[in-house]
Amino acid sequence: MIKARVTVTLKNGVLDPQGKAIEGALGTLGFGGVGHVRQGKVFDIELDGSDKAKAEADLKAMCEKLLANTVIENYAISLT
Amino acid sequence: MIKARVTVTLKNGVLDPQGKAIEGALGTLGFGGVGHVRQGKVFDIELDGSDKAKAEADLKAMCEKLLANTVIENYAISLT
Amino acid sequence: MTIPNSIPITPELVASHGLKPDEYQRILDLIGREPSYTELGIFSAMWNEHCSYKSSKKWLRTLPTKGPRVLVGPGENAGVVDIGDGDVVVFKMESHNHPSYIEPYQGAGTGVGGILRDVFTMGARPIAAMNALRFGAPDHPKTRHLVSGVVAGIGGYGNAFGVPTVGGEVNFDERYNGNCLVNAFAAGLAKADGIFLSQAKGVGLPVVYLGAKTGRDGVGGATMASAEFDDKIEEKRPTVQVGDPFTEKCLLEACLELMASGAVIAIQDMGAAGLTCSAVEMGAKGDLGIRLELDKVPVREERMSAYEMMLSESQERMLMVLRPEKEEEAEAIFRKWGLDFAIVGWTTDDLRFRVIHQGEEVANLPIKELGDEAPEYDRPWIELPKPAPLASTDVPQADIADALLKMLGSADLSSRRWVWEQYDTLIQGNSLQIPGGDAGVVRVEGHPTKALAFSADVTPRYCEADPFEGGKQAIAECWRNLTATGALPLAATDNLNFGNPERPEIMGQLVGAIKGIGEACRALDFPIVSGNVSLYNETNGRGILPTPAIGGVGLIDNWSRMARIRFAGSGERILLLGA
Amino acid sequence: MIKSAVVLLPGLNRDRDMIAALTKISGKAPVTAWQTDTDIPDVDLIVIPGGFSYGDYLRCGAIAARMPVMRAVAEKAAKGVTVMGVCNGFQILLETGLLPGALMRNASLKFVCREVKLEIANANTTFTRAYRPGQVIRCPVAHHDGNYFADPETLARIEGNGQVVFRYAEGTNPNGSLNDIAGVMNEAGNVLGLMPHPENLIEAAHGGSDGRALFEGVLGIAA
Ligand SMILES: Nc1ncnc2c1ncn2[C@@H]1O[C@H](COP(=O)(O)OP(=O)(O)O)[C@@H](O)[C@H]1O
Repeated sequence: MIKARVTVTLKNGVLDPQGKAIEGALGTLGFGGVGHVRQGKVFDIELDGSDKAKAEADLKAMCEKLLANTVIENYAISLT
Repeated sequence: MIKARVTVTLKNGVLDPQGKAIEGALGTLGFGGVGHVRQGKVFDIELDGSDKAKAEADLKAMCEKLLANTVIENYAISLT
Repeated sequence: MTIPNSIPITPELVASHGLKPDEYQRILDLIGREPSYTELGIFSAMWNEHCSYKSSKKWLRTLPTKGPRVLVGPGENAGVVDIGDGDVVVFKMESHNHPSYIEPYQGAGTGVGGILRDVFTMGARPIAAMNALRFGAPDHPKTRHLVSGVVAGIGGYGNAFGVPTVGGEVNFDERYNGNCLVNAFAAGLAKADGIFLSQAKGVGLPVVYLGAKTGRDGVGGATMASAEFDDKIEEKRPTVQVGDPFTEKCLLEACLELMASGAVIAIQDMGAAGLTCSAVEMGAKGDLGIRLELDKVPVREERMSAYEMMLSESQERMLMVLRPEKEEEAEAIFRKWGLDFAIVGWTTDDLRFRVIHQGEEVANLPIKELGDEAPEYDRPWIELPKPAPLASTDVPQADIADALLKMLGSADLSSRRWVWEQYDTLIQGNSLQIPGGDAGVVRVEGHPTKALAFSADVTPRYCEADPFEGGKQAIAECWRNLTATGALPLAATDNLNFGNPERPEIMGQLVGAIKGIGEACRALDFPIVSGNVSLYNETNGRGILPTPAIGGVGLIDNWSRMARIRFAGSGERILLLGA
Repeated sequence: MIKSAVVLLPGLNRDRDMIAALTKISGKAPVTAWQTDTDIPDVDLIVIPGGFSYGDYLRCGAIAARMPVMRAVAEKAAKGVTVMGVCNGFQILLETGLLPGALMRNASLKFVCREVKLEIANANTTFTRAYRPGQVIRCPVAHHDGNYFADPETLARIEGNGQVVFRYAEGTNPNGSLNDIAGVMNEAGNVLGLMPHPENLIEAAHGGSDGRALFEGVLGIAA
């Protein structure tokens, strides 16, 4: 079995209301010196088999088709 | 400036409706051999200063106080 | 600066701004020199179809827009209609078709956000929303993705903002395969003496920017083409606007508080081409000039150029002219709601629209002419021959029970519950009839018996067969749906979705539909008080079905006697009325 | 006569519904407390209404739970004041730690607004005393994250203690909640959270008044 982590983040310049709200909340809680916060998603995925190249290709296809909204998001794949 | 990535994932045994739905959707899309999928969050955070030890301590406090719900979530911190 | 103002103006650049050579010549004649890059952007924003209505204006003027109850007709952010007892209903419908096709969740959500802003900019608290949706064939590979994204996006925005969605439409046809339609309607309630307009009054008054920060959201294709001027833009920036309903809800509360404080002289929301259109409109309507200082605009991204700031479509922003003595009070209200507040300019007496950025005057244009001198076209149009009526032998013979089942199971007639259960239909506690009936009904808060009915209707295939009759039918259907609850129809808004008006047969559809709408409205005393036109809805040279969606509002004097779609009990007589 | 307070936070949007319900049923408008308030006036009942506080960004109710006013609510709760959170208010109380468990995304992943059936799982509480044990009432829901979850030990404990106050009945569970849980209270019995919206079913205009008895119970008005 192959374990993978897919990280999906917002592209630069895309408004991130969540990140902004968290920035504000951290400030309210007294954490100083916090600059930009951007929020993204991770997916931990288990895949049958042991062919890493195939797994990477499959994961890429999964990102393009479902996991990431490539209009506004970037994705990164890492096998663990 | 220090850049950090905080990853928040659901604890084992905690229900993950989003992960389950993605599992199902990947199957429908014809991706075979996909086992468990779990969804989590990442936060990319910029911090003023250059004291890494202090940054880590601060980030830990942010996770405990806000970024993670430690009843159901784990967190991991990495400075980049 | 990312994009310098000194970029040379080439014919290609002009074309990429959607300006035709004769339109560019008009600009040269108007200002007597070559425009700067920022000025070109400003003209493109003011003179595009969306802002200037250059293809439709001539025909829109023929619609009946007045009536004893109409307090404000087309031309403002939304129409205003008197419902008695000092109350008014404020409403409008607007399309967000293209953005919804590109990114359905955000596109549809920001469409809802835009129409809600139009309503509360006038001083009204939104009380009801509807959405009229058209998608491609159910089995088209993109349809499922678009339907689920659009519906989730509408719910995501409207539910968080806190307005009940009480009606709408969903249709499927392969003619929308490459071009879905998302038309959002919103209505709000205000006091007749509490209506706010965009006309600035008074020289030397502060122009105040409120709401969210400005980013590069939606800065059009033209900037994308210009991205090569900046080697630091490593990835092509998405032009998608992302909605933030939380900020909008705060903006609503802050605006209503500010209006109640007596601080607001004029207010305009920043919709498409935000700062440009809103500032020019406030000045031009008030016969005043505006001087904007862009260095004071709250920005979300670094190194934004004047061009980008003037064309940004970032959501959840407002421009106001405030009474100077109330400035501090106003700022406190906005800070309380966590919103940005900045004085970004002044009203002037020179009738110029001046934009200053980093010490440079990047634009200096005649403010009235920017709007008034926009091109207006009398585009050629032809009426297509009407299709011959079906012969009775053309009608396929089928078992009635089979046919009934097939119809009930068809995409166009099946239950819409899957859609409207994703919308909060009950919030505010005033929903008397939720989707599933003829019209949505919401009681008028603070009044013991009054309620308002809302319906959105059009049947595009009728409009395709005969635009004039189809336009009439859309009005008549909307009217009937309102009366079916016991409401007296008051007025309507129209959202005219068509293909490329430069093609005479499409222009013929637009003209025919407007004539039909006008005729039906006159016959029924049902004036059009606001609306929106969306043209160029086509892919690969094939236009969508002509889709003039109508949103109507009716008044129920006593809701305890309102009619519902369900039979009220067994053993009652059933009557069939009408032709 | 019982005095009540409603907590106001930016992004909440059923606050007006809640204030209207409390006012109509008790004949008296509640006082309000704002996000930054560090103290809440002396009242017998504090209500946290529904909505999307802080956009529900990060997690539902997470940011709200860390605001000063919620510290004040926790202090009052510790002193025995009755506290009720509806929908987002429930999510906030969970994030504050005043109630056990968590609310996850609906199993359908979709926002759902519809009427469900609720069973009064415990009628022996401040909140449900105006209902009959086992009574099934109508009530609307409107939420995206109402899927109640607790680990097995917690679940066994709250079930054993009678802390489950409302359950979705007759197969109407709209969100996948464990054990059909729609509302839970704390062990002391003075803090309740529930996902459905009783405030939207209290008068003829709402098409029914099944939600009214909840308010009558909690406001101490004999039904
Ligand atoms: N997008 C939508 N949003 C909300 N309600 C909708 C939507 N589409 C359809 N509905 C509702 O579903 C019901 C049936 O719609 P429709 O078949 O268009 O009704 P009719 O033809 O009677 O006007 C109506 O009550 C309508 O308001």
